[in-house]
Amino acid sequence: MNFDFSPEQELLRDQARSFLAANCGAPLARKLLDGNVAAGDDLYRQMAELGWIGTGVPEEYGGFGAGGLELCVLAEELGRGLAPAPIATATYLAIPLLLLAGSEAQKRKYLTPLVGGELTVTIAVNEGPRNATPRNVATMAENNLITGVKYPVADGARADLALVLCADQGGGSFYLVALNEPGVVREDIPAQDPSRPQAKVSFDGAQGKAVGKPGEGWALLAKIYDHAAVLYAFEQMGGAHAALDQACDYARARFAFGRAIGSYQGVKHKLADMYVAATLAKSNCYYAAWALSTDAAELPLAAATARVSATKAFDMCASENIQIHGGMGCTWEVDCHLYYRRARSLAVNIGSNLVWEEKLVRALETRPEEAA
Amino acid sequence: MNFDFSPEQELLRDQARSFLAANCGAPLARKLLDGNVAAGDDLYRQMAELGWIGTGVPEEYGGFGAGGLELCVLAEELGRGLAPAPIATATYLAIPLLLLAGSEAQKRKYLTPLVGGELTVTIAVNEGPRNATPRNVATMAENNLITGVKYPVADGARADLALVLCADQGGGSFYLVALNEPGVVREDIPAQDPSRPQAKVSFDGAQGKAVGKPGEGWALLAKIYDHAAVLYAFEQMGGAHAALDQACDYARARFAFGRAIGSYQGVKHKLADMYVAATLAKSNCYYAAWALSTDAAELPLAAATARVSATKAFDMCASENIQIHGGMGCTWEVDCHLYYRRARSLAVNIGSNLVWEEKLVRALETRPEEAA
Amino acid sequence: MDFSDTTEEAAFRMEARAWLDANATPKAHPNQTWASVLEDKTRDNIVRLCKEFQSRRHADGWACLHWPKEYGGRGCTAIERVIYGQEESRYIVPRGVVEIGQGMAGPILMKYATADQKARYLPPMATGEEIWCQIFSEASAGSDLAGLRMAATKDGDADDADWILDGEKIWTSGAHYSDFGITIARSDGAVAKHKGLTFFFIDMKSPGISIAPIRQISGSSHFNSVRFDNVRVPDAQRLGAVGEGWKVALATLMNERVSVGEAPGPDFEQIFALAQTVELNDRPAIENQMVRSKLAHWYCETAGLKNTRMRSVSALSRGETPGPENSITKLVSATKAQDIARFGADLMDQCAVITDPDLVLGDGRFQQSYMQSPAMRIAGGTDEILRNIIAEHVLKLPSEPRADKGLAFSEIPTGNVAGETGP
Amino acid sequence: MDFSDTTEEAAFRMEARAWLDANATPKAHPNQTWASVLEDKTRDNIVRLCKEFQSRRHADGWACLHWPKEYGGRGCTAIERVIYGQEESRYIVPRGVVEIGQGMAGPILMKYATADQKARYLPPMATGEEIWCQIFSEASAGSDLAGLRMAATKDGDADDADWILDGEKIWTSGAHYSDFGITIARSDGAVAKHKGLTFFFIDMKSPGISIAPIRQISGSSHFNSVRFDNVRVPDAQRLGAVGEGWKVALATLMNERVSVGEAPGPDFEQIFALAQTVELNDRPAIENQMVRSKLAHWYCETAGLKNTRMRSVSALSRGETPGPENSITKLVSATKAQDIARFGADLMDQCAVITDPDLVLGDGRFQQSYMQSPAMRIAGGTDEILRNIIAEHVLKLPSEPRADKGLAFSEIPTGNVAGETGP
Repeated sequence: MNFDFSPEQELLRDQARSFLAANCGAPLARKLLDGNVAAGDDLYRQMAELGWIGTGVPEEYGGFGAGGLELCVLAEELGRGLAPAPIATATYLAIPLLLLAGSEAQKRKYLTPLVGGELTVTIAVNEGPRNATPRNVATMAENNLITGVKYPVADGARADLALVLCADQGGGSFYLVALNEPGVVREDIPAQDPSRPQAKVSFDGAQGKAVGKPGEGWALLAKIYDHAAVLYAFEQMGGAHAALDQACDYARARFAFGRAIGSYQGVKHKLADMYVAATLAKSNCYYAAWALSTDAAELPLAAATARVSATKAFDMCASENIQIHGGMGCTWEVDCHLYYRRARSLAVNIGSNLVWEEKLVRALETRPEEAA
Repeated sequence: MNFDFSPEQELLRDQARSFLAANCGAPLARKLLDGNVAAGDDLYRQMAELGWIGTGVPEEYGGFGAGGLELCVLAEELGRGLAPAPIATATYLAIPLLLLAGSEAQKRKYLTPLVGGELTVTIAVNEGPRNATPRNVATMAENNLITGVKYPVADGARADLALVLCADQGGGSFYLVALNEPGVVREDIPAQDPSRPQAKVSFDGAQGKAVGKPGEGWALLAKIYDHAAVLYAFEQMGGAHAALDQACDYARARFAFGRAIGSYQGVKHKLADMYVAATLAKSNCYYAAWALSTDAAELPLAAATARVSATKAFDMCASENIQIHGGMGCTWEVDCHLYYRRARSLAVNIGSNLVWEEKLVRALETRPEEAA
Repeated sequence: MDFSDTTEEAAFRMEARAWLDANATPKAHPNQTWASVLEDKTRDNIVRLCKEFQSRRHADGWACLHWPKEYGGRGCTAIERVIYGQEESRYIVPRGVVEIGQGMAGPILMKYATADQKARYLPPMATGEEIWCQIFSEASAGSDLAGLRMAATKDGDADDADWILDGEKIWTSGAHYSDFGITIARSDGAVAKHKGLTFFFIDMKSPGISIAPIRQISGSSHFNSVRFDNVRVPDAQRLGAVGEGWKVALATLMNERVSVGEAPGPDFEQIFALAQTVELNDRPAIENQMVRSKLAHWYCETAGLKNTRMRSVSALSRGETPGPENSITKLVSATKAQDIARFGADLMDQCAVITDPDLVLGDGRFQQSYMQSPAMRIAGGTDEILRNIIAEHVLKLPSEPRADKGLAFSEIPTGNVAGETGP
Repeated sequence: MDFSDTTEEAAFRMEARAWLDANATPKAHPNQTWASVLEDKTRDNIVRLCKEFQSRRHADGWACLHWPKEYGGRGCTAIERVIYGQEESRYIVPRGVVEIGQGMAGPILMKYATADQKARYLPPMATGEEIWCQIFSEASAGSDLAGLRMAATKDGDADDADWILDGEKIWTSGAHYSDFGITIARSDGAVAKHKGLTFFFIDMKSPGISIAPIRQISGSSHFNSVRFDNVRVPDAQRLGAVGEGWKVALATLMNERVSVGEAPGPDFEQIFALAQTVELNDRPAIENQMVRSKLAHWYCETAGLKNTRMRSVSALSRGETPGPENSITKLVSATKAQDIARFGADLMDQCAVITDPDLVLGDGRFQQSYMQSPAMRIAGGTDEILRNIIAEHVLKLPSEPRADKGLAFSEIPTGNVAGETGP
């Protein structure tokens, strides 16, 4: 029984944590909040040099051929370190999609520069204020020319490439589109978490290349979302623990009425509840990491369980962290709001818990008999 | 603006509270818990003498012709006083149903002895473990002969009469059946709250008399449930406040680690939350009382709002009252469990919150435009 | 049980309505705010419009309802104030500049100032000519306000020697445009916490006062920090005796608590409307029973607060003192606002990450409320302090043993005073 | 990250499984309990069967896994205990009689008894011949166990004079059929609370001991009160020094905490099955999204606890000390059990008022759990105490100032000692 990360994986964690503490964290997030949209570019290149972008990519495409577990470790640390870069979109969603559905030629052409950080890639699914379902996607591809409007697109204003989900008769199809080519207009849109910028990307006959078979787009997306849910959950869980740590530090240091506020049960019990939520999320993340790394049949259920738990834990830890900080927590200068913004942004990326709870129960209903 | 009960109604409350404190409360409930099923009979007769059964019944049928507000005041005190008698079933449900749908002859024949306590009446709707909907009622009336099995029926083993909901082509119909006549077999069934006994009543060609027009049974039931929901809510709200009072008394008196447990925020904040829930329930009950007494168009919404709030408040106050009492609260000798049992029994009478939340939102959806 | 006014109340209501009709625009819908119709949203313009409106109010006898007539008020009863508030809530009215002075500073001056001072300061406060602010909190003294540290030192031994104030205050609304302020400082650190405080009013143009906006997590700045460097205050501007400042402050805090209303932000009606608009798994979200159950819950809370206020108004109408309704209202509504904001975002799904009012459902108000509601759970008494108040004042539970009891202020443990240096 | 045993663990698991296969019946389904298959449910029969099974266990070397071999145990590692537990949980095995002695009393005797006493008492405890109970709590000493009041008085001045015990204990399991018990009493009321306690083991047949069942709110009686009237105990039965009883007791309490598992009662699978069975508004309840959301929540908690235990086992397997998993498990699972019981009742709608297993869905277990779960939130550490433990031991938050600190026990405020006289 070894339900834990290996010593090598823990080494990767240590490396990631110190790197992010030195180069990222609140100071970098604040630069992006202050409108410096290029502030994360250097970090992204450094991450690429460290091999993070290619963690899950086979060596033949320039990657490191590590498994899902290493990605999980990184995701947790990205959450803890408030990483602002487009690494999440690339490594959780877009690169796995390319690996899963791209042609051999596409993989050879794009993966090496992506892994090296020379190109960046995002995924463009949503079309405005409805959750993304076949009914709500109208972007069309005719003779590989893409027309339609996608928003929000994470990092859409700065990425070089996007995997664009287009409608067709059947199940939708993905197209790879170069975003700095003619026929693409993009604009930044104000985001709740400006350290994770969002864009509106309009396609007007932009040149695209089909990725995957025609009509398998929605099926691919569901598969990639299950995969990404595990990584988002790790990132959320890492963020939850960071917010909890911040709250505990403050509760020990801040005094009111002659004693540390952490000695009052009103604060102490709240922190205990935050710890319990963060711990359950962590344990569910570990199980999902196992399912991801072994491509187990349990993955859809395990991913949804981790995702739902981690969303709740981060929401709770981020908001109660402010509450414990009192008035100071409501000021721009104190870092509480960075977690609070990030908690919400991660909570709705790839769909809110309204969607994931439903996926969880559907997975339970289709469990094989013996598992029940 | 006089959003409160009148001095006369407050006088009725004082009278009811002292009467119930002297003659009812935990001691009487315990007799019923110990299997003394007749323990409440005297109390019921005394309540009849005090005019409580006939509170809402016009004077021409032997009642006192008071309005819904007086019934609300009584219901709150019945909840506080843990009243075990079948007064709830009679005054919240059965007598209002007779008043609403009974023929003049039926009213003349039955109401006076009911009001006087010489006869008791219940309502028989449910047929086992499904919520009562037209699909789930199979009891038939052919030529006024009733056949079917009803359970749970509140006080069904001891009541003289029952209003029995029967299936028919259309919307069901109510029949009045004398329960001590041939063709009726009844048996007590073990109940979660033995101070509110339940029975299984089997009809095999028992003689019944139609009450109301054929096919209006379900419509009548919905109307009576809206009416009864207000009174159940008052009873629950009274119970919630009684459990809260018991918890506060204990939290002030019980010491641990050298001080009253009520001085710890873990206990204190819990009690504050209980108070808030009980207060919101009370305020919603008051509004529902106004709607009931004026037969306002708002009644369905106001009744559901009061019912949902009061169910939550009593559930919370009853269970956290035990928690605050610690180990002692888990013993038979301490009265906490009497509220805890009653909270659950009242929570599912006339349908659980799963049903009432749905009624509430449906009422909101059909609000007249200007109310929104 | 009925909702009608007494004859006197009805007459007052008619009078108020008539004045409002003549002097303000009715709202287009119940949630319409003054800010939303204001074209020039600069602070200067807001202050100007508020002063103008207050001046009209005063001219017609509708200023400072609760003040005695001698100081420019109307001498209303509590129920009359409620009725006026009910009526005014249906109109678009400039708000947010004169209230703190009239609600907090005015009553204190009436109680503690000299006759000359009252004559000098109260009338222009009533007309809106002069604006007052309240300068109480400090970074290290939030819930524990009496733990404040701004120093008040006598400049010399004379009984009426000036005071020198040194320290930093935060959470002051309107410091920039205020003419005067009320404040409290520590005049003696060697006695118990509550005993060493003294209360003053100050001229905001005094040398040594510097004001800086505090940026909140929402990005906006509704409050200021106010630094006092060697600020000289005449002893005549002391209110109450030396060392009795806490008693004076308590009175204003009571006034503040009474005035706290329901937390702003998308309310039940707005989340209900959103649920009717948005889709969830290709069906209208309103058909989802989980959504319905949440709506039922928030409706019960919303109705419960409204009906609790009606019971409170009813008690006022009988001349009784209101109960803990304001603590309940703030405790429930602040968390409700945060939960509704979060659930609204969940309903909007992936699109909830953006805040552009033109691209996101609900005009971005859910996203805005998400950033504003944390402060609602803290300002004017944290959730935890409100629970203490309910438990101790209403349920009569014993207070906690006090770690600072019997200690001189200078001996009270402070940890590293995290609030002053950042966490 | 994998779930396979090490070679040694796998070998141990096979050995355990082989023994269980030969000596016990596999469960028909995971939730099947011994009680449910027992025909004669009388206490005498239960005690007899437990003793018999323990005797077989002992004969084959599977008794007292954590005890050293010299006292009749097996000397297992922590991970081996877990593996045995995992295997045993798949079989129907008599339980509930020998565990308290072997888990609590045995280790105490090993540490504090004389060699002769160990030789006399430990072997029959290991074989199940002699049953031991634990007699600690008092009505007025629950969470504050060290506040206990049972008096231990020396009968004379001799160093080895007998002790006389007087007082009343509660919450003792198995007092009726136990041969011996461990207990703790106050030998000195004039010193601080924790300093005046002394620890003993006693012969349950000593004159002056009277045992009465405590009726719980569920109606059943799983515990006893034990009255001590002038009970004489030889000084040789003292464990640890006079006044050091708290230190001795703490060791057993740690043992207790480690053994606390998930609260019994309908679990996730049972509420999931109920939702698939029952109808709500004429549709299967499982189609209702509110029901689905609740199910998702409980599944996350259930899986979270299970996976937390796996991480804990993994740590044990590496030879590390387990963390606060047991506090988390009890805190989460007790409330979950109560919530599931209540929601199950809501799903059954009006029929939930009855408890007849033949008439109500789910065999009446939801109703039963509703009455049993409140005790789960209290026994072995209340929700509140567990939150304190997590906050102070794991998160390193400061403990509360103690009102009884530095006071002699007799001076500690007790209010009216409500627990002793009823509320």
